[in-house]
Amino acid sequence: MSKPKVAFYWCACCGGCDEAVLDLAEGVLDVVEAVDIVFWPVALDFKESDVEAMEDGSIAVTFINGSVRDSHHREMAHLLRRKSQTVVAFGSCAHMGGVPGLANGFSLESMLQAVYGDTPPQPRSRVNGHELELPVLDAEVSALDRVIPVEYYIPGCPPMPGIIREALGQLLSGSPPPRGTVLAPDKALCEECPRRETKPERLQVSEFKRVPAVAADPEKCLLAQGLPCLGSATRAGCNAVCIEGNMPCTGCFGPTSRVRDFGAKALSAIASVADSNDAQEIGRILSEVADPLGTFYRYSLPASLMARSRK
Amino acid sequence: MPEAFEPKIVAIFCNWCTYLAADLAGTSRLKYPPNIRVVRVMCSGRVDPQFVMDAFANGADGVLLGGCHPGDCHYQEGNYKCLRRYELLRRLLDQMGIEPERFRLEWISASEGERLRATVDDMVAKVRALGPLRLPEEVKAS
Amino acid sequence: MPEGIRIGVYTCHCGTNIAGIIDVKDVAAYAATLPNVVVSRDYKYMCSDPGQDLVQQDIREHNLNRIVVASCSPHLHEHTFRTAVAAGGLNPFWFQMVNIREHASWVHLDKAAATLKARDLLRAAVRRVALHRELEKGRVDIHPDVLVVGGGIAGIHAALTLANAGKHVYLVEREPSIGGHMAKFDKTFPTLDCAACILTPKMSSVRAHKNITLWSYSEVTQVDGYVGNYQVTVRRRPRYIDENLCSGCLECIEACVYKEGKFRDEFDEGLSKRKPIYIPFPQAVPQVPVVDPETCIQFKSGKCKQTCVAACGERHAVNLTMEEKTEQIDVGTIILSTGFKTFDAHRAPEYGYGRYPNVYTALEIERLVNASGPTGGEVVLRDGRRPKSVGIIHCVGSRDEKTNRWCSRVCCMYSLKLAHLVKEHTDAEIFNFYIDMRTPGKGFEEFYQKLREEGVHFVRGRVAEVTDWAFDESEEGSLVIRVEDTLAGMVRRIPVDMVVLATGLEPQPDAQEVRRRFNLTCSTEGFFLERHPKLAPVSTFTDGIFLAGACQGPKDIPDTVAQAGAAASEALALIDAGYIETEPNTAVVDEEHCSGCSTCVALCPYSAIDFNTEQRKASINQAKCKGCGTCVAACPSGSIAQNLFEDDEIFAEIEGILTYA
Amino acid sequence: MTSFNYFPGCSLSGTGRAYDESLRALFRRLEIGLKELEDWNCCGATSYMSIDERAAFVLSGRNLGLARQAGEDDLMVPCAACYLALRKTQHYTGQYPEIAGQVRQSVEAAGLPQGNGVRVRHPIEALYTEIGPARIKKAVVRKWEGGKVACYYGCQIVRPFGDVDDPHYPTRMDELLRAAGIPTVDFALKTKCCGGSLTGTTPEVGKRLNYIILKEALRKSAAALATACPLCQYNLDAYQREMGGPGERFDIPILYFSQLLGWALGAEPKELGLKRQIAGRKLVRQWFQEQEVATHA
Repeated sequence: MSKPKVAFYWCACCGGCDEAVLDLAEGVLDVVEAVDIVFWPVALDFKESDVEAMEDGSIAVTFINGSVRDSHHREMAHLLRRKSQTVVAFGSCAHMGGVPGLANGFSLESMLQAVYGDTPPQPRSRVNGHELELPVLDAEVSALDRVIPVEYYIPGCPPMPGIIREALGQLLSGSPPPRGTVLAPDKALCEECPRRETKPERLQVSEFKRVPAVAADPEKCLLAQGLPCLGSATRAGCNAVCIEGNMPCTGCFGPTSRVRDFGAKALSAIASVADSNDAQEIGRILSEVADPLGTFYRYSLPASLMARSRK
Repeated sequence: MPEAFEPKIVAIFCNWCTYLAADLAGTSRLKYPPNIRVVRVMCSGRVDPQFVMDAFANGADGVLLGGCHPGDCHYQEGNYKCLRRYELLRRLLDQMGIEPERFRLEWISASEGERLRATVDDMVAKVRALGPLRLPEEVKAS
Repeated sequence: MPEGIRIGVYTCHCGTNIAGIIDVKDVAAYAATLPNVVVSRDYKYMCSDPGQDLVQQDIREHNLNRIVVASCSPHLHEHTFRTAVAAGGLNPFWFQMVNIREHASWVHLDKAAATLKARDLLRAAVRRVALHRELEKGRVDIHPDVLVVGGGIAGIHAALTLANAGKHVYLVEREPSIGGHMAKFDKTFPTLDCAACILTPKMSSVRAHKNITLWSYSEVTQVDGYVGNYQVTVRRRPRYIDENLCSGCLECIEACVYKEGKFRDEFDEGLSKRKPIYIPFPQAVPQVPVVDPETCIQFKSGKCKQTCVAACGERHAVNLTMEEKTEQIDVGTIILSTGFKTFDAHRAPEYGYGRYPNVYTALEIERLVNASGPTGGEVVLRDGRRPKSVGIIHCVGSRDEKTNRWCSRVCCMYSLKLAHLVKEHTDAEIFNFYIDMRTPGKGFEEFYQKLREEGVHFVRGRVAEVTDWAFDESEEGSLVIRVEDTLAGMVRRIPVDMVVLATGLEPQPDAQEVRRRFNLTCSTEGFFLERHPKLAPVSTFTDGIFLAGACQGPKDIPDTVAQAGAAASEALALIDAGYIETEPNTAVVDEEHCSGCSTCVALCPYSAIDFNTEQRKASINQAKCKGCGTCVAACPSGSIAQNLFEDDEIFAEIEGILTYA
Repeated sequence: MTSFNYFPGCSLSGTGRAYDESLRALFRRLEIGLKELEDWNCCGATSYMSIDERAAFVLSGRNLGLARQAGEDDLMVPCAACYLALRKTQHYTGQYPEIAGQVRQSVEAAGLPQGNGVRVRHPIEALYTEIGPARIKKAVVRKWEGGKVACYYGCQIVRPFGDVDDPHYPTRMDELLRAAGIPTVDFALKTKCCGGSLTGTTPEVGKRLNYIILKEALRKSAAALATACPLCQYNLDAYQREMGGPGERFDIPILYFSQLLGWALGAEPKELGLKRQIAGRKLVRQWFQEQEVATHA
């Protein structure tokens, strides 16, 4: 019996998700043992034409990381979709748009202007006698499932080895989870937070602080210390690695299945604990929560209800 | 535009104050523009920012939240919880390019039918002047 | 979307109330096209029996399992329709109401736009109702004891009604005696019954009733709990006379080192003086004096001979070291009868009250004409002269853009009564200055007629000013009333000896604080707001709290008594049922998914959220939860849901509104 | 409050100069600056308001725009007619979009901002609410030994657009003067008509109205009247010799409240424009003598 065919692909990404696969360390050998990797640009020298040559639906599972930013990402997403039985959005960018998705806070024009000034990239150019064509940028960044249907999601920026291992196990088992499942526990991070015992029962914050401005107590609940930790709104499964590093959770695992818009819900959670009933005082306390869009939608703006700014 | 733009405003009113103010405006036969659609919640403290996002995402041109005056909440202090979320949410919406006129929180008590009328009048006029809140078509379609 | 949803939609005409603006046929036809809708009808009056029967019949014939009614405000008929749906065999909460009357047909003129709005609202309800779950009402037992706040005629009547029905009543009165404003009156209109003769026996009954605990000189400071189970804190100010020991002989007052009254007598509106130890009026209940620490020498300097203590002798009822007490009581229902305050005539400076000594308020005249008043019933000016002419100015602090806009309802009639009494006492020439004469009660118009026959003058016109400016010598020493006589069509100057200002009725100065304490709402002018002006006139928006008397709005004695009886019977209905059903819209924690983040715990104003520190899970005490939903909006992982207001139900409603047809 | 924008208006540089002089002296004493609005124009009262209301609104609108440009929220306007005209303009532009549009257009054409938010304040109201009788009382350095004063408010500052005091029976001028040690009488005619421009157009009516006021003041044993309006002051002052009946001859000082307050607070008599009085000069000389100014410890 032949091994199931598996592909990995990257769209608009930082490379960290591919690194994360390698982070399986020796475990990656088990993967190679179990499956036949037919496409993996970061590691193996297959070409797009090789994929095109495959039969439709011949790949068992394709893991796509990165958000969809340009025409080439779209083409590849559609191509891989056609060739695959199952597509998994891998990592925060594919899952929710990720950090590149923060670009949706601005118009494409203003971004190109900021980066390139008056010399934007030319779609076509001749270099050394060759005609070159650049992919065309989309007006906005998209999460993968806004471009093609996606069966599963592996969250994280990047996904943790444990999560990946668990997910592979589930996918390759005879009884895969229902379509649309995010392959991580459906509870919030507080559940597995090492500092959970230090969280006060009546959680109220009278002063929010910014991370660089304080030396956080490495034992106590960060939110109780006034750092806007989003762990209460964020899906568990990361083993609270940021908290272990004394940094607040920024929400890369996204929301639980019961929440539609991560940023809005996280905002509600943080705003609710502002300890005042006075309009001015509430304004003052919350004014220390800088850049609400960047704070609450750091990984999820393209997957949010509004998906992008009107600007 | 072929027709004059008529904004759609989603209002989320608390059961005990602002919803009743709207009832009072009705029984007093006050007149205000028909652009507003009221969703009833028991308390303005029930308003999840997701509801606001959902309304804007689905084509609302404005969202009006209504609760009891500070100190007057039927549930003691739900309106303050609403205020806390509103404070942060309006900043977020500002970053999202949504003009402040499109998202308002007003304290309107059960006896203030006239205030309700004036608020709706004012908001409809301002949002009408701003024009439609255009969002990418795929957001509407999704 | 759950499977097998079969919705019936009913659009009400409400006569022409809705159908006059909204094209109900169009709305009904539109509703029929919506997903899951099996039946859609329009009907003249959905709230009528045939309307309700229609729903029940359709449930049976079309096997419906969700009902939407588009009609009036749910505050009016949600209960009606839920009951009808239940009678049809469905869960009462498989129902959603759409308000197309108060929120649409009554507030819009554009028929097409109003119809479109009705379609949107209906679509939202159809989407929402499909998600409704089967729910059960909660049940709360009713503690049989009742608190009545305010011991005027309203509170007295309510307390007696309840006590006679065998219920235990706590009657809390702020002043040293019960009796309220009525105790100050001489006669009552239009029958001219002696106020004391009809009130005093009721006051005595209160004192004697075994089922009434009377706490005078006391105030409610805190109210916790909810219908059936209120915990009330009452502050009992020290009156420095022990009520249990005092025999009511009043010898302590006689013995006071002040031989004469020296301080403003509040009961007599300042027209007489009292001692630091006093009883407000002879028929006061309780018949126990009170010491005013503001004026008593012992309290001011500690150097009084304390003749009052000596006079009491062996009884030791006078206790100048008495301290404030706090009582905690449990009651199931509360009746508020906190009354009114009369308009402060200084706020209408054009009438010269406080500037011209012979300008009086009506309440002062009530005391003057009263046989037990400061002058023994003699109506005299401040200098002792008997007035030869008296002008009574109506609507002072009523129907006035500058002060209060409402009609105080009793002033026309009490002005007529005072006109009659003053004329009887002095034979003076009496002028009534009125804007409109309002005599819409039983025997009122006849009384007005009688006064005209008695020769009292009536001048129709709002008085511009009362002035001591004498135009010529004939006016010298008089108060001149300048008024446009709108019947004669001329401006008149009418010199009189005495001016009586018919001051209006206002909410108590602390009505806002009281309102907050009892979790009530006030109407625009500041009187307590009833639940519905017609159908629930003594109920409030807080279950188990009822209103009686002028705290709800100006009213005369018969209306007050009628309302007090109504409030008492509302309370009785609850007590005798023994329990009340509560809305099921409480919040529930999905404990399997709760991450123990504790965001919700501090947000609950009712401490209904328990946090299990062992398991780190929150849970909500269903008996304590009032269903505001604040914790639901906050729960970061979406692990709290509110029954009937679930996230998905609200999303469905919002999206239903916005989906373009 | 350390200074006010100040709009004197034309009367205060003409017949009402004593009002202007005494106000400035009074506010110097209170160490509150009065910054005269630069390039102010006619307020639009009088004939403009009667003949072409819109032109009047534009005139007032420009002044309000100047005040806004000068960067203060408040504009002090002592002349009752100016006060009324500016307030009326704000009321009408607030109420009627059409008028507002015309005023906006004209004011913008002049390169000025909108002045509708400027708070137009009468000195009596400003003194009462910003300084208050208690502080006035403390600032008194001279003891008044003149007669009792009847405070005469006139009509324009109390109604219908003003917020100086109660429209029917104002008392703030009384309270301020009493705080300064100057006794006042209860004066029933304090807001009755002074005759306004009728003294010019229909003199017999105007003078009759003046007569009634003076007569009642005397009946209340007032020795002088205190006014807050240049026209009231002028009407009551200038025609006294012509208004008495047979055998009746008035000679009552008609003062500005600011002269009385200024004097009590230590302003020099010559700063107060007292030489401009027509009636009751002897009394004025007697009352406002140079007097040793008490120094506060």
